[in-house]
Amino acid sequence: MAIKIIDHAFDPYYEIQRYQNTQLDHLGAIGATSLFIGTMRDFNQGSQVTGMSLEHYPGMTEKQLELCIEKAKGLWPILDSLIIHRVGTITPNEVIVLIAVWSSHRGDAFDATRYIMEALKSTVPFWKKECLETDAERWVTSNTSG
Amino acid sequence: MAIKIIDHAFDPYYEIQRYQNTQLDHLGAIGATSLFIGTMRDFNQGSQVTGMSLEHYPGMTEKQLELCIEKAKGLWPILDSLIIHRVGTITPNEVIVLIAVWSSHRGDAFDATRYIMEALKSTVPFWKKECLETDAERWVTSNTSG
Amino acid sequence: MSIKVYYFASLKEHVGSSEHELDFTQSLTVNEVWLQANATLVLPKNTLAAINMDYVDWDSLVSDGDVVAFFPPVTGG
Amino acid sequence: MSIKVYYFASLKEHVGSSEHELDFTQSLTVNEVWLQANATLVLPKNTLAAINMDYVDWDSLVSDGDVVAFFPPVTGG
Repeated sequence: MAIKIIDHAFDPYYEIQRYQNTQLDHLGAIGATSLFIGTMRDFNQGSQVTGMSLEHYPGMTEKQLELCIEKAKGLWPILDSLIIHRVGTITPNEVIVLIAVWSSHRGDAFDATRYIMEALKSTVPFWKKECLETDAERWVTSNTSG
Repeated sequence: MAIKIIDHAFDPYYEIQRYQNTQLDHLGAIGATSLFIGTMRDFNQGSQVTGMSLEHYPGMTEKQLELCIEKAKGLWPILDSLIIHRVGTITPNEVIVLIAVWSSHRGDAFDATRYIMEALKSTVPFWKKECLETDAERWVTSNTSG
Repeated sequence: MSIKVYYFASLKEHVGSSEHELDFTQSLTVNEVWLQANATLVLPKNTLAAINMDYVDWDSLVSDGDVVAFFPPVTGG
Repeated sequence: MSIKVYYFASLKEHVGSSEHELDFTQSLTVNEVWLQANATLVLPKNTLAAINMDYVDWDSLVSDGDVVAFFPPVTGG
């Protein structure tokens, strides 16, 4: 299990490969890997968006991410998981979040990945501020439902 | 949209990266990427499994995979998708199937990926024969529910 | 009329052949194609049928030049 | 007793500061901490509160050495 907060652009597939090659638990038992990758779009709520800054609460972020994983583990028999989340200045098409869940059976991996993503969006202290084409900035005030 | 049947081991992350770099549609609109990777376990139904051969019906396989994607597109606004499935001789820990779905919003990517996986397992003409530790072979007679 | 019949996986082993070519003088259903080709064999329950790579019911009619396939429940993914 | 108060995101801009240090002589709730620190400011609705990085209700009591944080609904992922 690993949690990473990264302040620069990252390639989610490189990160997953590295994790699988060096840290992954329970290899022979894994039948299902479910991944979710959230990417910054170039539009939101009707406006062109040119960039974003992502603030967080260091320490509480990691604590709440661990809680998301612990809760998922209590609900499904997952074998391993990895969460990586960006902070700092982000441009469109860059990855904001990667969630990976490994399990023996596919239903558990699907359920746990989605659960962790929804839990992250509602409980982990990250805040997005968008830069619009007009040079205006605006805080994103609430997450859309999943 | 792409469908590939491959008769040798492949790295799903390399394939996804290549697809994203050369073929992916609607880049700026993509907010969510959902991936499912099915891997061969070293046990099944209480037995140690040392290998597997995966037979398919060439032509019908592709036709039914396309149908899975078309049906998903009718249900959710997905922007692009990729399915890769192994055939031939497979050893434990190798990847059997990769499903990737790209969409603007996460719920659609999650739903469509899971739908395509369940549709694949119930309609696409692949058949698994397992090689057991005892050197016996056995056809897998039905898929587990997802 | 002439049709091709394919068998896959455990059904191929059960039939002992991967394909048959059949000629008929009258229209037949998928079920009748099975009986013509494999009259002496028990049909395993849950066997699926396709015409030209689309799933069909066992009472569907086959046409000249069709490819009929029989196979067990699929187990991919 | 002495506590730290942190503000994040739009609430940090609203308060005009990222942190306060406060000293009290008696026990206080989270709500009373907000009033002590920002008596003249409207509290934006939906503001969330944490003590020592765990979410808490506004009537939770703070203890000496606690870190209290106030912030708007989270929008990560």
